[in-house]
Amino acid sequence: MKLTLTQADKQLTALLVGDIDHHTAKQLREEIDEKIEQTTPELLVLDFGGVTFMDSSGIGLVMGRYNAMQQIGGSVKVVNTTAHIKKIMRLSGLERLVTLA
Amino acid sequence: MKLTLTQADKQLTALLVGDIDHHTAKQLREEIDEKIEQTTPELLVLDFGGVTFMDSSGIGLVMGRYNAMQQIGGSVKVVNTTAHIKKIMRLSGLERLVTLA
Amino acid sequence: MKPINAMKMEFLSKSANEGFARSVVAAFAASLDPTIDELADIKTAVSEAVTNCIVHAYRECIGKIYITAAIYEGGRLSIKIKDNGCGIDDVQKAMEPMYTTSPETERAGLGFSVMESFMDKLKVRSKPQKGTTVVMEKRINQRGLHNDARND
Amino acid sequence: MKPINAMKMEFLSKSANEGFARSVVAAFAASLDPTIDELADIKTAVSEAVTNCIVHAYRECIGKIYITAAIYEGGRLSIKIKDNGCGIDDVQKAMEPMYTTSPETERAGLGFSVMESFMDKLKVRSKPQKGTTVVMEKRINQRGLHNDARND
Ligand SMILES: Nc1ncnc2c1ncn2[C@@H]1O[C@H](COP(=O)(O)OP(=O)(O)O)[C@@H](O)[C@H]1O
Ligand SMILES: Nc1ncnc2c1ncn2[C@@H]1O[C@H](COP(=O)(O)OP(=O)(O)O)[C@@H](O)[C@H]1O
Repeated sequence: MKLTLTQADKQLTALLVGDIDHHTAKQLREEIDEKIEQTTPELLVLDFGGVTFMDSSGIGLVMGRYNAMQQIGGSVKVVNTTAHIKKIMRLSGLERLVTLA
Repeated sequence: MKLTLTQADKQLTALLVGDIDHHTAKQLREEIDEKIEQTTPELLVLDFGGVTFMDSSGIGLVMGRYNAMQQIGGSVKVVNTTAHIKKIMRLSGLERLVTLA
Repeated sequence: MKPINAMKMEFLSKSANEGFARSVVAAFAASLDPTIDELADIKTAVSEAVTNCIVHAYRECIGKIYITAAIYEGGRLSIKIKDNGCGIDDVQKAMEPMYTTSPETERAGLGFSVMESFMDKLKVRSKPQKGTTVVMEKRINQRGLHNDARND
Repeated sequence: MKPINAMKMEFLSKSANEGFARSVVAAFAASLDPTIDELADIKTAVSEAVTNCIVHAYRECIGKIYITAAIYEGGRLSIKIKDNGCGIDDVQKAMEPMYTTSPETERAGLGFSVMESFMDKLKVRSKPQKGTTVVMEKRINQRGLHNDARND
């Protein structure tokens, strides 16, 4: 799993590359949260463009970041999801909380 | 495993795509031999350009075609091998019988 | 009914093996020539069941996870994932969407929901202190291509 | 010495499972972060040993093939491939390059040579009518990157 974090204005973008499962989610969570704390962005963009596999751990990852951004008054946008990822996210009702693009 | 056979002048070219092992070699063997019988070429070119894996079954495949071509007075040329395929072929002394390119 | 092909495996409940387990089942299912979507469904369901063994069944320890898979005539794939871990008190409740006993590690409580909606059949048997067995089935559309599973 | 990670599997001696077996071992070895060359070596050696079970050990029937693999500290990978097939009368002779009992199916007699030259260690034990066990080892250079096998 590779994570690239880029900060511009009030936006933090996290590009995710590789498989998202319980094994890899922990590290992603910690690194993204650290950056949120440091930079207090208004918008967190989770870019799933490089994600090769995702199970329900990915939902926990998005939900958790939604909660973290809520606490600092910000929001979350999820971009570049495949049909498979959308199918999993739809199971969770996630689309009511974050913008899916 | 995918096999594409092309015939031009006195040359038969077999393009191999996929994994070569004991499971796939049998079919390759039969299809190439059938074509050799039909077209009696002077040169058989085995193109390994699409081979994603090979074990010692590949040596048997080349040796067997060498024998088949010998019987009709023709020869064999092996092209587009990776370092890994060369390493296996070298174990067999195959390079004394066929042209490796 | 005798399977056309069958395999059995066991491995340690380390989280690095989540990826390993789904690769194994995907490689086993490959002879059914599944579509990319079908393969993703299978891998996701396996990942959920194996993660549950690691996260819940063997929460405090490293134990063994057992996978059995079989392919039957007509493209039916059956997968059994078993642990000897803590077991589940109330299976029906555990299977409810969003129900999780591990919210602190950001489990979404959707593992069983994913297995149910991505596979054709799901059966869960569990005994507290004994362990849990999940059996899933999916029929892979046979597109009339050559079926490698039938050769030997 | 206790392994960092371990797995065990069994499957039917159908030739379609040759690809399956090498995919499984490759997926298991992935946590050692091997180079493409190292991975090709491992897959080739596994393919040879598994093919021998299918072609020689269970020549006339379908039997079970057993694979055990373990990863040890320092990047050492150990693989055991076992059958309960016909066994080998003279192991030393069988291991000679170009020696084969199945020339009619174009076996080159180089299976053991490949295993020996592609892996760091090779041990073969066999008993006629009982079966054959091949144990191979390879040390994967640890390039100081994060080693997933060590997480749990
Ligand atoms: N193999 C298992 N062993 C013990 N408990 C389990 C097992 N699988 C599931 N459970 C229980 O069922 C609950 C729901 O599981 P699931 O739907 O997969 O969601 P999650 O894994 O996100 O918690 C878990 O929180 C756990 O309490
Ligand atoms: N698992 C096995 N069971 C029985 N005989 C075996 C086994 N593996 C190898 N042999 C014997 O050893 C010989 C040499 O094996 P190998 O070097 O792999 O060459 P090949 O498989 O091409 O014949 C085989 O021809 C066979 O007689």
